[in-house]
Amino acid sequence: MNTVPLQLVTIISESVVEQKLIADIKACGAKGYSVGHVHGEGVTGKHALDLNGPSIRLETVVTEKVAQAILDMLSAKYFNKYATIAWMTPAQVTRPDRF
Amino acid sequence: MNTVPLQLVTIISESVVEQKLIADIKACGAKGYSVGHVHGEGVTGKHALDLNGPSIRLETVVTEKVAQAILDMLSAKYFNKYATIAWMTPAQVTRPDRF
Amino acid sequence: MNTVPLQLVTIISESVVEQKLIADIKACGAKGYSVGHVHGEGVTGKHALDLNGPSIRLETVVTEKVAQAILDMLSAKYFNKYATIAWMTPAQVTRPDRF
Amino acid sequence: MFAASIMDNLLTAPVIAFLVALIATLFRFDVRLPESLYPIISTFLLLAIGLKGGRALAAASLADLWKPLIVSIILGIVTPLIAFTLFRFAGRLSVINASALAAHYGSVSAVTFTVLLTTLEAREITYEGYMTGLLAILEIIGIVVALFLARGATEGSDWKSALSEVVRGKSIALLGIGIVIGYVVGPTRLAPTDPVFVGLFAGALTLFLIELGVIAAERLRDIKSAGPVVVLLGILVPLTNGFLGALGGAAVGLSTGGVAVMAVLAGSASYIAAPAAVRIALPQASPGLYVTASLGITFPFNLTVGIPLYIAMAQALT
Amino acid sequence: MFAASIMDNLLTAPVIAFLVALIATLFRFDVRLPESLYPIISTFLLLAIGLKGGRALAAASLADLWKPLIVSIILGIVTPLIAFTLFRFAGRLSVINASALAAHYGSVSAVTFTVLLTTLEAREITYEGYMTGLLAILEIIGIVVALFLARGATEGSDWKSALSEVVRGKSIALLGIGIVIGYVVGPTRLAPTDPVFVGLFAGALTLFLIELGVIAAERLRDIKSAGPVVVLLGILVPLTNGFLGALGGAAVGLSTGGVAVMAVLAGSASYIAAPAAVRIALPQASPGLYVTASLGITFPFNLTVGIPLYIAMAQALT
Amino acid sequence: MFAASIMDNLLTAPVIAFLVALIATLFRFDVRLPESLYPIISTFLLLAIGLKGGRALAAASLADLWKPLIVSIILGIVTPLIAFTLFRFAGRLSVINASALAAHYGSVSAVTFTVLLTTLEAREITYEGYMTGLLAILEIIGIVVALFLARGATEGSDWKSALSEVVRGKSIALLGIGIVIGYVVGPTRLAPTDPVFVGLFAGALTLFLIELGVIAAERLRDIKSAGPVVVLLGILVPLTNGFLGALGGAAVGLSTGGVAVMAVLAGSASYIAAPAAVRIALPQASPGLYVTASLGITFPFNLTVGIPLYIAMAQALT
Ligand SMILES: Nc1ncnc2c1ncn2[C@@H]1O[C@H](COP(=O)(O)O)[C@@H](O)[C@H]1O
Ligand SMILES: Nc1ncnc2c1ncn2[C@@H]1O[C@H](COP(=O)(O)O)[C@@H](O)[C@H]1O
Ligand SMILES: Nc1ncnc2c1ncn2[C@@H]1O[C@H](COP(=O)(O)O)[C@@H](O)[C@H]1O
Ligand code: NA
Ligand code: NA
Ligand code: NA
Repeated sequence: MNTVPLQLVTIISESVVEQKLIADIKACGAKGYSVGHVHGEGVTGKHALDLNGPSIRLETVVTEKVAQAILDMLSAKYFNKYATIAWMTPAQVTRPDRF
Repeated sequence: MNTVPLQLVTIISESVVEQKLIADIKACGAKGYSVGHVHGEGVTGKHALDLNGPSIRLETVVTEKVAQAILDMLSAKYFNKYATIAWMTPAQVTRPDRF
Repeated sequence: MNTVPLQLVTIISESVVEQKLIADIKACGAKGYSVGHVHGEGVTGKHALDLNGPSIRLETVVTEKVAQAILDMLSAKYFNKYATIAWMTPAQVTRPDRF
Repeated sequence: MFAASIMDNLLTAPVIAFLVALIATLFRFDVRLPESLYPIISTFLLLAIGLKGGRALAAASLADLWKPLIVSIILGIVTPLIAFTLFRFAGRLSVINASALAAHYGSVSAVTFTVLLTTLEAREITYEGYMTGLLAILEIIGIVVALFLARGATEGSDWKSALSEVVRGKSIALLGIGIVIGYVVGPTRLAPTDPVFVGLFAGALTLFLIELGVIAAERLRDIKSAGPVVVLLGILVPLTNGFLGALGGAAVGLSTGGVAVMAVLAGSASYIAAPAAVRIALPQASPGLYVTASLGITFPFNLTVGIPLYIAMAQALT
Repeated sequence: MFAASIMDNLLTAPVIAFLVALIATLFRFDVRLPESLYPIISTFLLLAIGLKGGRALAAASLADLWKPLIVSIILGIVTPLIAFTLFRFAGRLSVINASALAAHYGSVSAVTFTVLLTTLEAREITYEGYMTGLLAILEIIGIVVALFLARGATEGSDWKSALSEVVRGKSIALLGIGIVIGYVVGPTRLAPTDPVFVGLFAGALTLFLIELGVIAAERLRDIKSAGPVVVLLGILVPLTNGFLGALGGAAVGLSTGGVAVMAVLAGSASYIAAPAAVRIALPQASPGLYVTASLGITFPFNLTVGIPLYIAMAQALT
Repeated sequence: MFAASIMDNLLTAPVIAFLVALIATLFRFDVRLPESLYPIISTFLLLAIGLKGGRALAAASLADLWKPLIVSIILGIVTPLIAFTLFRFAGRLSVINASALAAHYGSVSAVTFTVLLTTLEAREITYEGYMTGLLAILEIIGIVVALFLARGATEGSDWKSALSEVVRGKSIALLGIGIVIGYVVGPTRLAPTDPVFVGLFAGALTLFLIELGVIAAERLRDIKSAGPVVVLLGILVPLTNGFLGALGGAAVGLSTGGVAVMAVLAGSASYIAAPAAVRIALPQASPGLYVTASLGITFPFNLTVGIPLYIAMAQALT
């Protein structure tokens, strides 16, 4: 089966921004996403007190261009305000039209 | 420590197929897997009503050949029937005999 | 936005070692981590009975050097004692000073 | 007086919880329950219903039981056939989709069932306790018959394994072990667990209906695409099946409450066991169709208008 | 006698649970509750408080209600202003941070509120049942006023959307549907759900306070960096607001219990709804400051010294 | 009469739930509880047991307490030694594995303990309330002694840190704060939390045993590889320890119920605290061995045959 290279963008952020973040990555061009829950530690410390539980881990498989747009959007709107971290991993998929 | 290149295959699917999917990836040659839970959105819409909660996120580190077999199997048995998405990422491991 | 190549190390282990493992990866130089929960199967079998639930899935984005240190540490202290598995994936990040 | 009966039923905590959550969701308020609560509550409800049924079966004699049992089995065969026929020919759906819907309408909604019991108890109408035991039987038969209908249209060889997966699947298995535990332990020795499995039931049901209200609100958008015939059948099929159930119950001499229960067993549509079963056995069927019909149309209809109607039928027939 | 009253309040299960968990955590014992329990319990508490309030409002007449309601609204405007002024000028914080703190002190701590009710009931001091209904109103107004204060210092256009996000957010929405369901269903028909929403309340609160004790212990480290003025204001602000609340309650002729409740409504600081709201609307504000002040200082102060003090105020004023 | 006593014990809800879930799992029915429920229920059980014990200790006088306390401490030292000796020399296991098993048999199964109490209450045999307080003490001592046995065979320097990790670990810490909270708050002020920590106990235990039944079924496969000697010792060790416990209890003049409790404290094997402790402190030991022995063999043995036997011993000795 032929696969096509795309980018997997993984974002860890505060659960309080979940809805806002989903809207923002869609605006960047993401056609789908998956959200799980994690707890962790980074430079801003441990645990965030929130009704929805600790932190969200959102991942979205997108084209290189959309991935760049998401990283730019995160820099502008999230990195300096919310305990947020993101990384990008190369990913191969079949059915590239889906992403 | 020497590492060996393998493939990490990540599959998001409906929780109702968990047992079936595990059997199927084992049949393709996977020697291990991990399953977590996520919710998300894709072309088939949001949220699936199910007793086991929203969706499963299965990941398995396998050889290139097994990875291809899993993608083929997903194309044949899952992609057109269940809300399923999958991607493949290069992964380095120590102890290659385990995978 | 310029991105810098780093390594994403993912570790699956028994939830009973969570605190110990976090201390150990920090000692190797990790500046942050995220922990989620999974269940799975590998060569040591299925499911571990534990008050904290099945298994932990820890991921940490680190430099190549720290990644190697973590893999070495896992080999020395975890692989032969706990149901543990780990892999390393290339990851691109912005803000490399954070990792 | 029927209007009063509707109000009476409408104003119970679970029904209002469902409606308020549905409306709040439409106005974009976030009233969704924590993700981990949904499987916990549904597990709890299935076990509690099973225990209640098993305990009641332990108390019933076979002499009381055999006639209602046969009626249940007949209903379990007839109601999915009626649903299939109406959805296939009046609704012009494919065999697969009609079978999927048949599985839902042949099976039972444990929540609708429980709301009925709450209403009966509030209005002090007695019913045969062993009826809960029949729930599990009907729940399974209806699904099996429907899957059988679809057999021709699916890859034949998988049919048996799909069936066994369904029967061993979580919802039927939990209901099943609840019945067995309740039956073996019996009412007296179960008493220490009553604060959990009896005491918490109404509250847990109310929480569950908040979540169902949220899901139903999200499904409302799908109604348009489902089309007016599906909406109409989503009301017609439960009414027809409910009426048959009431007739069957009356025929074997059940009490007024018992007849109403039989009507709800026949007239309600499953949205826990059946969707999971259909997803496994008939993956080509469209969830947008069957979840919308069963949870988005039939469930609110039964909750608000159906239950008082089935009680009225029961009162007319006994 | 006041010392006895402090002991009396201190020795309730929730307060001791909070302190024991806090101390155990400082000594590095792992008493954190399972991760999935925190959202479940907070959801439960919000719904249960809402149901209690809605049910009480259903029983109250508008003639009883309108005066306390007006006092609540005035307190909802005045208390965040006082908090803002003190933190901005005595505490020398930025507009953003002072507004963030104002949102917390203008809003209400549902847990402090509930511990007070438990204490009042233990000491057989009656209070007006509809006070729980006022909780939700104050919870919202205080936050809105505080966000309004910060309006100038934030990107203006986002203000309205932030506000609507806050009001639709989980904690206010759950409280809100609880009130509506409780009001519509009414006390009698809610009875079957009492074993859950009434019976489990004190136990769930105790579990919740174990978790809050753990979080408070983790926050203690931040107190040093917050500085002594914030610690001082974390005690002074609730005392001032609580006193105003007591005065307001006495002015409209509430009972002793009712005056104490009004004092706690005004004097307590939110740490469920407000942090979420502030995080969304004022992301530049420092959580290390506002969570520490509200959960690390004011909450334990109110729990141990504040509540008996507010009761003493109420007794002096009525 | 002994057969009747076995039946009596067997037919309680928790025991039947265990057996039914075990059998259902063997027949591949999916009756596993939702993943998030297991940590919630075990947390709840530990806290509830702790509260019960602390409350009982608050009511007991030191004069009553000191003798049973000394017996508990002696049993906490002797029972792991016996287990170690038998598994090491009769079972021919390595020092590490024998120590791991000693930690399990030296510690206590809170669930077996609770099922005994349920049975005693059902048969109206009274026991000393403060015995629950001894549970926590025995739970800890047994593990410490066993880890000490393995000290030579492990990397020495880690021993102390492993020990402190174990004592601060979730299960002992939760039990501990439960005891402290229960002791400080006392029976009267704990009353509002009774619907949760007392009322829900039997039901929660039943749910927990469904999950344990599933796990035990999965472990049954390991029994073959564990070998017949381990199976035999999995029955012999609890009998020996249980008999010693009964003797000890009788020696200090406990009531019939109290002697039976002491027998179960000594004779039961831990499968919550001990596996976690052993996993940390003795990672080289084989879980396939100790979880299988303690949960797969000893637990069902105690649940079905052991408990009636210990009661019979107690009746013979008092
Ligand atoms: N581009 C994507 N990236 C990450 N997850 C996705 C993506 N698209 C879909 N998913 C996940 O896969 C599930 C099924 O997708 P779909 O079949 O497109 O409805 C969704 O509910 C998401 O959890
Ligand atoms: N190939 C694999 N891919 C992904 N996860 C794995 C794999 N093998 C093992 N695991 C995970 O690691 C845990 C321990 O594995 P093991 O030590 O092989 O028993 C399992 O329970 C799985 O959750
Ligand atoms: N290096 C890292 N690797 C993986 N996750 C991280 C890392 N650093 C931070 N995180 C996650 O991102 C969250 C916020 O990080 P921070 O903004 O640095 O406090 C933390 O709570 C972690 O869950
Ligand atoms: Na039906
Ligand atoms: Na306030
Ligand atoms: Na023991």
